Amino acid sequence: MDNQANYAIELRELTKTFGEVVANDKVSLTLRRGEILSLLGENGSGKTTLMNMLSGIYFPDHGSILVDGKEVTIRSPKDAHDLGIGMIHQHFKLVDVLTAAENIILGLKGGGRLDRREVGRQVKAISEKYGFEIDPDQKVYDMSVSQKQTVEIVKVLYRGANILILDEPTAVLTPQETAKLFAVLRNMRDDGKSIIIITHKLHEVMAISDQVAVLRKGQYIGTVPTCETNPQKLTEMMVGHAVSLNIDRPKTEYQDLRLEVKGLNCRGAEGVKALEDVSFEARGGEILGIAGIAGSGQKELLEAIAGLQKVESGHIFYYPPHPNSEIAGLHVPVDKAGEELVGKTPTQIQKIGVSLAFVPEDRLGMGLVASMDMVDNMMLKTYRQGKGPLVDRKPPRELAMRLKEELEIVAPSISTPVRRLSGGNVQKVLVGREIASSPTVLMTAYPVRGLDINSSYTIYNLLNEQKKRGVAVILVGEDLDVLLELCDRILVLCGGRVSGIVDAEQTTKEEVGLLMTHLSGTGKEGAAV
Amino acid sequence: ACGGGEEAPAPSGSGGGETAGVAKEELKVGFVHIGDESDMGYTYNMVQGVKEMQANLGLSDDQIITKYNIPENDACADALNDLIDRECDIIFATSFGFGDYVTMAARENPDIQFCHATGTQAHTEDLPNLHNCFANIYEGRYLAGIAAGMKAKEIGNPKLGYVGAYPYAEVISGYTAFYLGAKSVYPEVTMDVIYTNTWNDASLESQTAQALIDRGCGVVSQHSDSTGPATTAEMNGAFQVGYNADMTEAAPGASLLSTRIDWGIYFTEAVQAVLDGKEIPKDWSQGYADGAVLLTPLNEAIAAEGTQEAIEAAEAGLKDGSLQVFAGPLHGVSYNPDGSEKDVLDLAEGEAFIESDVAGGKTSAPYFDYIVDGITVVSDQ
Amino acid sequence: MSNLFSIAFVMAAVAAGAPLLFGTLGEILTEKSGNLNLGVEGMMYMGGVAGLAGAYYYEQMAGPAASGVTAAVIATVCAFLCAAFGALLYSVLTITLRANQNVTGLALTIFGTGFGNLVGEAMGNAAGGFVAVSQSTKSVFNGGIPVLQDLPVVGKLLFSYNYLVYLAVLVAVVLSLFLNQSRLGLNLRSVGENPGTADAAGINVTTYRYLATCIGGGISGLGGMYIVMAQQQGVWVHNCIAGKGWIAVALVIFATWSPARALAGSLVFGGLSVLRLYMNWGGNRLAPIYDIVPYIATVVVLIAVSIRQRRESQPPANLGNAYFREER
Amino acid sequence: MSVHTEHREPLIRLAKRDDIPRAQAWAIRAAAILLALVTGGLIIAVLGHNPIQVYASMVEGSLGKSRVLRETVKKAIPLLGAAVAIAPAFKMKFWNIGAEGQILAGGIAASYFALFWADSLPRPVLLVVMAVAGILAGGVWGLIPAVFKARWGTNETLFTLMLNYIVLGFVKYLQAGPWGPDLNANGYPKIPMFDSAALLPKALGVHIGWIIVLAVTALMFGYLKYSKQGYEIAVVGESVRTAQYAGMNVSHIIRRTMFLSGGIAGLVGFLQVSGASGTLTENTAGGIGFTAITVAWLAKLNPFVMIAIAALLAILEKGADTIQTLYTIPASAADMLTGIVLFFMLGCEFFISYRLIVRGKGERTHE
Ligand SMILES: Nc1ncnc2c1ncn2[C@@H]1O[C@H](COP(=O)(O)OP(=O)(O)OP(=O)(O)O)[C@@H](O)[C@H]1O
Ligand SMILES: Nc1ncnc2c1ncn2[C@@H]1O[C@H](COP(=O)(O)OP(=O)(O)OP(=O)(O)O)[C@@H](O)[C@H]1O
Ligand SMILES: [Mg+2]
Ligand SMILES: [Mg+2]
Repeated sequence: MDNQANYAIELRELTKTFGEVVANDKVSLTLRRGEILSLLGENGSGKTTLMNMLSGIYFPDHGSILVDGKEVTIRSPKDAHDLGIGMIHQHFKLVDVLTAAENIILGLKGGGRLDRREVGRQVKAISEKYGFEIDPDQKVYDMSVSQKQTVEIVKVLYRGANILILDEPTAVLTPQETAKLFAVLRNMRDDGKSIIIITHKLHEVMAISDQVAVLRKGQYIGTVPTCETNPQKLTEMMVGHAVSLNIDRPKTEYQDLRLEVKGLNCRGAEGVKALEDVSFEARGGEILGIAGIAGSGQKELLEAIAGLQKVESGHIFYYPPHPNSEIAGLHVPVDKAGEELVGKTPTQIQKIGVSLAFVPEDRLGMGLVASMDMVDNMMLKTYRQGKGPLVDRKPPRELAMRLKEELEIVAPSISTPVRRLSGGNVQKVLVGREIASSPTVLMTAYPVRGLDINSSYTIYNLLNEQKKRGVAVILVGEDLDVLLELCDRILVLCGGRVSGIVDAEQTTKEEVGLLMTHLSGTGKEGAAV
Repeated sequence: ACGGGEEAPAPSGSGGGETAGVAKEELKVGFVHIGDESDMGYTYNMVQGVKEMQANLGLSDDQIITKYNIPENDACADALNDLIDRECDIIFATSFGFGDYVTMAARENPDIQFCHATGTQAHTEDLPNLHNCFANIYEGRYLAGIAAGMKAKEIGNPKLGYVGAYPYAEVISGYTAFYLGAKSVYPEVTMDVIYTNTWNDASLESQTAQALIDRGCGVVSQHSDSTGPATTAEMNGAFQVGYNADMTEAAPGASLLSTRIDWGIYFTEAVQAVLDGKEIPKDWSQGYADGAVLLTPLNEAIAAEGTQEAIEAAEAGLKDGSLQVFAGPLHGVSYNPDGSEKDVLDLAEGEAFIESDVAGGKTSAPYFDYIVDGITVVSDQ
Repeated sequence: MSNLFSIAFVMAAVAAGAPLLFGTLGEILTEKSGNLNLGVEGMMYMGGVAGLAGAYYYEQMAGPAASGVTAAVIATVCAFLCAAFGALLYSVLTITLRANQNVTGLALTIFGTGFGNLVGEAMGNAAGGFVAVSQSTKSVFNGGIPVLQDLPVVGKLLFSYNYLVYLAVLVAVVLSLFLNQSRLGLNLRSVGENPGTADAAGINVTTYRYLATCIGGGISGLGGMYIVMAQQQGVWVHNCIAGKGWIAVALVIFATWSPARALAGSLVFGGLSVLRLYMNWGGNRLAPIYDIVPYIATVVVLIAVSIRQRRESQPPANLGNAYFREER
Repeated sequence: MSVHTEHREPLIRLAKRDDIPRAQAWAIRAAAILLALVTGGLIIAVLGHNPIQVYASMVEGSLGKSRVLRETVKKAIPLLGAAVAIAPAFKMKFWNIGAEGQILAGGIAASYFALFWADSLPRPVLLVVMAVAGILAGGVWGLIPAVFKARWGTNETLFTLMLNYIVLGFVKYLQAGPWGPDLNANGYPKIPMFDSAALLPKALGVHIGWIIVLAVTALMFGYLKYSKQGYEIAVVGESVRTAQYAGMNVSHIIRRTMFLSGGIAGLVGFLQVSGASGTLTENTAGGIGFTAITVAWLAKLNPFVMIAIAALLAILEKGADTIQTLYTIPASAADMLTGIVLFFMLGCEFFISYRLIVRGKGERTHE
């Protein structure tokens, strides 16, 4: 009993099912006061579900929850607030058209009239205590990602939460912002608060937490003190068997010029300059990494090559692979001396052999149609093939079956809507489809974002295979360690300009990190930070 | 069932008129109404006539089959077919816009009598079982106009207002008669007319009456279906002359009297003819002298002094034929729908325009469509 | 003459705009909660017929002792409750049972129109023809504030309306303050903008939506009662709402979801609807064209808003979407 | 051992259920319709009639005889046609609630040729010209909001709603002026009946619109399910960004689909004026465009299912007409009954998608 009371939270055999999915299967877990606990697990292992039961979003099918040693029932987020539990969700829960202050006091009691000035004062007070910067009167739609997250945290603190849950808070932050966030979290822990943090980045787990709890396929595997473990061990706990954490970098002798970008200029959605005088080359048989802090023009660059982004000026030349090579021959013949891509439609570009497996923040938002099954998703780019007004579903069906088998895609059948697949499997469907189109240039952005370690490796291997076949792979990534291990060369973007192109084997993380924030040569400060 | 262009032509002269008649117990009478009684206007008045006919002939309730709220489109054809299916011997359709469908049904069902109120097609189609009917309501309006004129004179405001439904002969004939009645007792009167472009929209009629009163009219009348103008007049301390129903209950402080058609007379006559196997007149029209047009009791509490006497004097003239409503000197212009001049009316003293002269071979429906001097159609200024 | 006449025009515009204002304010409240209730027309029918029924049956029961003021109060309450009941049906279907909002709203319009006409006609049949309310009840709806309305110029312009007009203005002011200056209003807005967020912040999304929709529906229903009791003076006319509910929906957009702008907008729309009676442009034949001006104006506003993309004048972000906490 | 806290668990909870057997789903829907009829029956009883008798008369009056059956079919034609018209737009998540106006626009264009070209064109040509004009006009009326939606994201629900009233006003204008009094000898504000050459021929006693609409229904089914354009519509409906990524010209697809949607509605307008009423009136659409939305939605955008639902609503409407005459129940009862049936059918979908868990009866089995 005495022992129990030490726990801020104790979960006993919590079970939650969605339809036929058992998201949590008799999970038991404890969190001590003044402790930071990392919750680790593959995609779909039930982390978010478990936390949502704590914060009142879901109601458990079975099991009980104890807060400060007392058994409680959490039927709604309000119940959770009253128990001092605050959660910062994977997807921000903020109202765009309201100000920071309004968001913070949302749903709270306290006088019928809305005293905006008084609220602003209190918000300032909390911010100062923990070292946040926040403007209470700023509208959320004007905020950057990290500002929004700050509002979320202040919101939870304002409500007097003693137990804080953060669901993948770092997924969208730059390393610098992450460091700042961790400092704040440590502050709060020292203030006696208990914190649960979910992240897929093992180095972050090692850096921030006191304990690590691991879930696998909805089941609780165990909790270990962070100081007694390492990434390799944690991965094994998550996956259930030993995995190698070394990324291959196969050598290919075959490196011919495939893509030449010259003096590219673009404007982004809001009319601000997104790319400025970008020039580089991409070669067949290599992986060209693109590094940069979020929003430095990565998205625009890939979309410009794919024909989805309007180009202001500059050129993109495409050189087809040698006719004898493995990957040649399937595509529309083009000018050997260099074919201009600027001005071509996405379909034309795709027919040439340039493929974009774009995996933006929202996996299902762009590359796949969530409600359609694998078959219909397979033909997303090829449905126009064949004469006549009707679609031919036979080839995509065959492809879907082949991919399901080859990539070990876990799905009830190829006619299950992809929405129902787990994140990793969704990713395999997407990348698999792109590879199946036998591209000569394969571009992917954040292909492992939100993916667990095992799925991530599957994807890395797929990319390497393409490289070996002579495909020019362009990879936008955020994890520098991965980029350094996987890529042949790394192009660093800073504020829409190329701040450097480095050999991945020769360079260091520090050098790339510096290039991300400073333009080389000029010594000029980058746009961000 | 209405596009019967290719149907066989009706057998003409098959004696649609003279037959053996129908046994009273087996008789069925059908009605197609554009609205329902709640309008307190046109359909209400029609239903009063139906009840009267039913009482006169001693018919039971299930011998009368009624379709309410039928719009002027193919729904009318369906309604007619339904009545035909239910073996009605005679069917009355009460709105002008039903005309085409009634004609078609009459052509396809030569054994059934069709009576179309306010219509004109009996005249042109010449089917033995298609009949038109309308009473000389303008006579009633003339008399009602006298009450309005007397009141206008008493309050010293010569401006009258009129809520008209559509710029269409039945309406124009009516308001001209009303105006002339008022003018006969108060020569200075002028009248503003605003059209609503609908038969029945209580809110719009109120708003229109309000606009007329705001224009300075002291007494308003209407060719529209609701009590809206009456209650609006009352709210504004103005006066009103109604149509179709006694509106003093709705606006005791404003409604002077109403004029209405006693449809019971025609309904009884036509149904009786079916019972007897007699012919129904192709065009039926009766007037004040026949009792087919009535005035509701004068609201003595607010009517100007001498109103009753003035009306009675005119009544006598109508009955003995010495008084013609559209009598000279009278000058007016009729217009084509596009606004161009169609015809000019210029009656000298002693001349008269005879409206709805069935005996003279004309239709029962009114066709006087001149805008006479003294009347301003506001929206056409 | 021309001065008097323009005062008269403004008064007519106010009288024509008041029912629209009720319809619109109710719908604004509803939409702020994220519920797009296209059943305004239906609820106005329900409110209209219930108001009449309330007043009429009260008079029948009270006999000659019936008081006009009591009848008006009963009419108002009945209209509000009946229309709120319509909104309740909508709420059960869309909030609890998660039916599509557009479709449910249309079904409510079909139902409410049928309900209004059916009850209206059945009442008439039962009363042997038609129902009319007493003189004293009608006089309440003729209105005017004693003494004040006799002041020169302003008396007519400001104080000569019936109580419903002032009630509508009051509702607009209260609604505006509620949405912008109170915590409950802030909560309600967040429910319409982002119910997931509101829920996570401890706001009971379901309760807010039910209340806003039902109260909103009740307010819209008062517009129907205005038409029946004030414009038609207590007479039921078949199909009497005749599309005014849809104009109210248009007005919501025209006012870009602001009660204050709805106040002005209802005057504009009301004015447009009677304009041709006061000014003669183009003759009688163009009358139907005048009647569509409000819709054209609304389309123009809609387009302008979408081009300008001002965040504050957009529809509530989650308008039209059901919310289920466990959905994803 | 875990301690259960059943006493504090919410009374009823929900859980999504994915694949309910088809038979069970249809049983739920049938039960809903039955419940709706029971509710309607209560109202009929309140009005002082025997519900069973009244329902029997409704069936009798809508299906009992070949004439009434034909009229029922006549009512179902535009309902089905408009629902089919709405389907591609809704599939694209373009909430076209403007079928009402698109029907009228089509009706106006067809009427123009019927009124002014009947003498100068041979009948088959005239009818084809009328049909094409109706399709084009309806299509253009549907295209307008699509252009703005595609360019600026203008809210289409509201836009299409407003366009309904604009075109309705225009019909009233034609009726009150250029096509009404100007064409009528007596100046009555009603558009004259068409020349018989402009009337659709009949098949089995109903204008051949039923054949046309059934053909369109079948084509639409194939179009949505098997055609490339149908696939594009589905992708755009799901995610505009995905469609762009797949190289689709989203603006073009939105415009094309809305032209199609409006065009079919315009065709319905042509069928209404040329087949059903023989003229254009302000009731030519008469709420059909709105009711069709509920038809389309309840059919889950499956054109074949729409046939059944359109038929059901037509039976209700026609049947109500019968009971009005037989029992003097006002015809507006039909609207109310339709509303009730729609409410129940809308509500029952919930019980098909979700399962209720009553307190204390938590699920013990996870298959
Ligand atoms: N609302 C829901 N409806 C249906 N299934 C759900 C729902 N929420 C979660 N699931 C399913 O439950 C399982 C666990 O999901 P959960 O989001 O908890 O995983 P996670 O560990 O947070 O994964 P990730 O690392 O991708 O965030 C998954 O299979 C998921 O598809
Ligand atoms: N006052 C109003 N009356 C009627 N409809 C409205 C009103 N205001 C907004 N609507 C719109 O009705 C639409 C309901 O459907 P939905 O929510 O899918 O539309 P949407 O979000 O605009 O769709 P899309 O993403 O295709 O633009 C909403 O867009 C909503 O904005
Ligand atoms: Mg998660
Ligand atoms: Mg995740």
